[in-house]
Amino acid sequence: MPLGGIIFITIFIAVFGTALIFLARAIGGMAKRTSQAKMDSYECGIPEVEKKDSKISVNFYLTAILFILFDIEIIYMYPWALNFKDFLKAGTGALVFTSMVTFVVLFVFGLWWAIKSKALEWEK
Amino acid sequence: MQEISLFSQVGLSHYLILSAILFTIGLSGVLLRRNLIVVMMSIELMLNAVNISFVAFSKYNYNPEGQVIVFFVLTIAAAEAAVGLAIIVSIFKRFKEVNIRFFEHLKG
Amino acid sequence: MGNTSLEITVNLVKTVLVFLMMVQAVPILVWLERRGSAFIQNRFGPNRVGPLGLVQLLADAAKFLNKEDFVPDKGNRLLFYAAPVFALIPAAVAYMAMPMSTPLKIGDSTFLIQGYEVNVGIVFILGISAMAVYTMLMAGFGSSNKYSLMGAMRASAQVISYELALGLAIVGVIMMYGTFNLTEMVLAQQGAFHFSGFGREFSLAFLPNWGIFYQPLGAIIFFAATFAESNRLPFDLAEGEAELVAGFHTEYGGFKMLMFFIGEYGHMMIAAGLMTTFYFGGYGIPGVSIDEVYQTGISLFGSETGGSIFSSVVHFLMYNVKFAIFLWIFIHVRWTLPRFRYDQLMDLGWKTMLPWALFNTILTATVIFLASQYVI
Amino acid sequence: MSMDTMLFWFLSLVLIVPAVMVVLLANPVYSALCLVMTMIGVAALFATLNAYFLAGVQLIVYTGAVMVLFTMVLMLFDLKHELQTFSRGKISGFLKIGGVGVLAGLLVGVITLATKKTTLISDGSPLAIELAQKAALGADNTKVLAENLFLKNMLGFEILGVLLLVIAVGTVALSRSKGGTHARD
Amino acid sequence: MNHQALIAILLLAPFAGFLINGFRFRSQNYIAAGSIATAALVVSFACAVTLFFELVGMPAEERRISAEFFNWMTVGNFKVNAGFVVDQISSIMLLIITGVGTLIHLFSIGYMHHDKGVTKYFSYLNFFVFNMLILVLGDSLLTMFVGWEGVGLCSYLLIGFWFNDSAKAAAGMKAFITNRVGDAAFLLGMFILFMTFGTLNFHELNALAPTTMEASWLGAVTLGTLMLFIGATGKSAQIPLYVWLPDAMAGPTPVSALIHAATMVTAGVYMIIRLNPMFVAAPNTMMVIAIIGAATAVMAATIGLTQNDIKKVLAYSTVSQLGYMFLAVGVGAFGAGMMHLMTHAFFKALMFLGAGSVIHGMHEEQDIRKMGGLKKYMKITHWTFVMGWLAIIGFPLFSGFFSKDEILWSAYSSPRGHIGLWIAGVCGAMLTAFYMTRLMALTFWGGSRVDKSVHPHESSAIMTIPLIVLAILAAISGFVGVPHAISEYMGHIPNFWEHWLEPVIRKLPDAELASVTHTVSEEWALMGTSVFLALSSATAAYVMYTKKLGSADKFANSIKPIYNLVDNKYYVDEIYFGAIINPLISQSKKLWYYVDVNFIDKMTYAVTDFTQNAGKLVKTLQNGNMQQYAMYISLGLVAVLSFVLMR
Repeated sequence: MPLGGIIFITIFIAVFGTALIFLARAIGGMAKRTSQAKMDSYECGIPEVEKKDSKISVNFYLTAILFILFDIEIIYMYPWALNFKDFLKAGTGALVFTSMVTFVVLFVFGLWWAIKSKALEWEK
Repeated sequence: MQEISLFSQVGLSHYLILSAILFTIGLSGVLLRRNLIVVMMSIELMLNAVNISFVAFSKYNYNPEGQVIVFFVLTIAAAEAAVGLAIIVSIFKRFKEVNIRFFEHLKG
Repeated sequence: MGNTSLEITVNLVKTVLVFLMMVQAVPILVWLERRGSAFIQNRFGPNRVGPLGLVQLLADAAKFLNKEDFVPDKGNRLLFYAAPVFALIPAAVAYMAMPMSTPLKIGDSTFLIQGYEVNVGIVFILGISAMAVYTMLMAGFGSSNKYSLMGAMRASAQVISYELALGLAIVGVIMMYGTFNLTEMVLAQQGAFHFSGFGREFSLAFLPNWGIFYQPLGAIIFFAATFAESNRLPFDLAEGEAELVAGFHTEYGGFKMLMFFIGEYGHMMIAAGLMTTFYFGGYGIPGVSIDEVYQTGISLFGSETGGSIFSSVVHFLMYNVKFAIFLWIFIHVRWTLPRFRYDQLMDLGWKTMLPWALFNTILTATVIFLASQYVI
Repeated sequence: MSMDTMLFWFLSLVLIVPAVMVVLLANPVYSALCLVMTMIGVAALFATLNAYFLAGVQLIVYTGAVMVLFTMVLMLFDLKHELQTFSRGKISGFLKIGGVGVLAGLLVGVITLATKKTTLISDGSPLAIELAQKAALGADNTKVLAENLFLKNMLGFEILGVLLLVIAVGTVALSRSKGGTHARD
Repeated sequence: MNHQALIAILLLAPFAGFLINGFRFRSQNYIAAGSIATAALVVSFACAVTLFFELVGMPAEERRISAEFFNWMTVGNFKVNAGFVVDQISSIMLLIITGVGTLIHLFSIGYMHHDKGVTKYFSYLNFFVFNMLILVLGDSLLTMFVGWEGVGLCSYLLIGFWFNDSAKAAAGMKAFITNRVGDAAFLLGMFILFMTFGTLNFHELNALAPTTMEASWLGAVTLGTLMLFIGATGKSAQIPLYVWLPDAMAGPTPVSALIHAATMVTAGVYMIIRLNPMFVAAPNTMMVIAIIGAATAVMAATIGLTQNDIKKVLAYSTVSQLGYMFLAVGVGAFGAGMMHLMTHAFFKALMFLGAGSVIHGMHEEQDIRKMGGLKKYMKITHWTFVMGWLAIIGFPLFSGFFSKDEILWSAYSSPRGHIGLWIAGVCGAMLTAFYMTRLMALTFWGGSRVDKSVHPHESSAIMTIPLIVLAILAAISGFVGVPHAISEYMGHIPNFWEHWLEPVIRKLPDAELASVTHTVSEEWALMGTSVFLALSSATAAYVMYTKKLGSADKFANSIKPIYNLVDNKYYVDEIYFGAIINPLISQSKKLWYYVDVNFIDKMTYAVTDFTQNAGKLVKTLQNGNMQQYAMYISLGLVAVLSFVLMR
């Protein structure tokens, strides 16, 4: 595995990127006129009144958690998929297939439960 | 084990020492840090250190078993992180600050 | 990485060349996009600068260069600068792992027409493309603008949920080819459509042995998921909302903005490359096997190396044709389909794509299983 | 100094420095990103140990999912600079650091001592060769790994499936519970 | 009815009475309680009489009925059964106890009828009689000791009967403790005898008693008998341990009559007579007994002179009469001692009951200075009292005369006697006559000093009948054992008493008997002088206390210091308290303070404090700080690893 190559290219790109940025900084120069409005973070559209006790919109972290769990289940499928044909040839295919089917059934049940319990609900 | 000269050749013990160092860094993180999420991260770090030693053993022993166990450890770590963070979020929601002190409220 | 020092240097230079190629392709794509959208919307697009506006790209680059370097005061500077640089890395590193053409044999050393050859191809690419999420988070957090943070969150949530569907689609591909290595997949797709199952051989001469015919559903899911991965239009909700303005790169101007574009287009190119490799036979010419081309090359140029050069060039061109087709599809879709609302987008990801991908995996598994067990 | 050793030393550096930063940095977001760096380093280390598939998995799962969760949670609650990074208590602080230091020394000592004594499969032994061939057989040792995983540790694999289901249900339930973030109100 | 059944019924009747009354002790129906108790006593009196005539029917040599009910304990080869023996001595005692007991039960029905705890009183009385019977019938020292203790308990219960009055309760306590001191000595005596002879059975002991006299003071027999004698002084109120008897008057009068006149106090004398062969074998002990007996007689009599409480006077007279009995036993005249025991039982019980009826009549007034001229009001009590009076001062032909004279004579004539003893005896007799006449004069004859509110009246029939019976007994009981000197002139009435006791009493060794010869004329001379002296002091007292009341006080003032000394009972109580009791209490207080409070408590507190502090220390470990827990884990790990490395 060309680990050396990968590391080389990552370092190269990092250097290349920072060089570009400094180049742009050099040419463009630092922001000369800095007014409060300019420095402030850019906003547009109706200034929304911040809802006081806005429920910390944590659908994100729930999605992330579910993502982790399902991602691992997918990762388990990779080696299975890889050797599926070999297992079939080697004769143990049936056993492996059934075990994977149960695994997928659990996966589906987990997914169904998540969907049903409206964990993935996003406010409109 | 053939005599390993420390620098020229990378033997099993190199990897084990590396994993040991990582483990202790993780442990110190768990012990010292106040912020719970960082504690969780240090636990992840410790688990990764363990993974390294597993894989190192599996390579030098030509035994795939090591890698399978890494699979399992990985899953457990992910599960632990998921649940841990769910708890931490609920703590944060209630106390507005994620700090290990708040777990004392769970004291018996 | 090759064993002699010469090969190593050549390989390293090759990786840099591929990176530069990718970076150069982005302005072309931008031009293509602007012209394409103009053509779709029945307007001209950039045509002032140079013939057909081709020089427009350089002009843009120059403009971006001399933009002033601006950092919002409250944001933390390190993350703000790191985000654009980190945007490039995953796209480039993943792109290099894709085989673009047959290996070039000169003298005793062979050179691969791709950045480097990773034996666990797909998994590597998936892993690296998973890094893309961090650029968004870093940018969102760095610019400390509440809305850009929201934009980053939404974008990353979207990327994550579609990564699931992507992964599952790939499982089908792996099951079919029985290997992670992309080159082997491409070789497996040579020749006419044939496969053995249920005790008999099936073959159709006029169809090339491409993956699309084995995994049609998988291909569709994969293609849709890649749109979401690269935040392309139907799914580019991160910037779409009124108050989110430009999503996580709201605060960015100048060259840093350009880098984000490079990153985004890089992901698009990866998606296109993967589509061709998985489902459209990679650099293989339909109906013509690689050896035939090699032989014609030898006959044309007389020498072995000449033959291999010819075959790698021809295959490279073939690969680029497919590659361009898909890129055009990306652009075409962008300017035709309306944007999803965020909850529709997430529901699509979780409640439709994922189940269908699962179904596809199970379907292929059962078909292969039955094929090997029963004789009809 | 062959390619591998140089690589190992470079990677160990890439591993340890961010790891230390994770513990020391005040801003948890930075420490999270340093941890990502460490994870990538670990993946690279797996690659040097010929566990390519595992490297990929590490990248996808750890870096791609777990750390994203961490970062997302951190950013969501925009936990910026910490008032007090380390837990209070002078004596217990020293005690902790001392304990960890001694532990590190001991571990390293034990390892160096142990590796001298244990006899791994010596490279020359027939078993090693046979295994090596088998390992070299597949594109990489994933095939061997897969066989082992699915045939020998079938039960473990199923249990993990159940575990993941349980965790999914649990976390959803936790967040939707009365105090949870998603209360059913 | 075979003998065992008789003895069983004899014993169990009072016990049954005790149980029945005991269970219904709250009821105030004095008739029912009284009748149950008296019935029980009558039953056992009947058995006693039948047993007595059984014995009379038996040939002289084996006059002995014994019954063994169950094996009480076997310790190694030492076996003790609950065995009971009725022979010459115990039968007499049986008759006295049950006879006088029945009369006293009758009397107390009348006396106690207004008391709330009347049933309880009768159950205690029955229980007392039951214990006395065990004491008397016991065939071994151990069984006797059971009775001995039971009797002590009952005396405590009865003395302190009105326990809500702290003085009376204290008196009960005092009686019990002094008895216990005596009992301790009694136990030591039993141990010594058991050590030397290996048995405690009276029959075997008497058989094993050495015929040779034991000269040394520290011989086994002497020491054993001496210890037993000290036990006897405790129970029968002699010099060192008599202090409890005057205070025992705190109990109801019939109790004093039964316990402190007739039965319990005679237990000591009975014990010595029971073991007379053993005592004969120890001349030194007998000499001690004689001296203490004489001393007690004289000392008690002197205190009797100054007492103003009617029952106190009678109490001190009892102590002195007991002194006479011990004097008799001390000089070897066991028969005379026994005889005096019987006669004393009759006339002293009579006088106590008389006093009881006087007090009853005078509505609880006991101070004789507030009485006087009761002759007119209480005719029967007066005349029965006179009978008792004549008996006690030894008026010729009355029972007192015969028994007291026999004692005086044997004090003089017996080889172990001594002229000094006789002189002491005579002085005692004179003093007895004087204070008894004083008592008679102050209460019955002379001017009436009764204050207006009190109207003395004669007691009811149920109280006067026992008085009459006792009066008759007091008068004629003397003729049972007429001394030889007198019997010649009275138609040779045989001395039944001597004849009856003869097989059981061991004569003094012939050598000693031979050494002393006395003539009848000597006896008559001594008898004459003693009678004359007694009668003259009686008339003197009569004159002082009826005609010239003031003269007594004038005489008392003249010998002020002596009078005060005697009046305060020689300060004996104060001496005891000062010498023994108070130092004992103060020592125990000091001991308590230094050892218990400071030392032992401190130790226990130290232990509890230690555990508490240890607990606090450990508590700090559990303060909920998770990182600290993690730290402990890592430290544990370090310890394990270093251990592994070290090995």
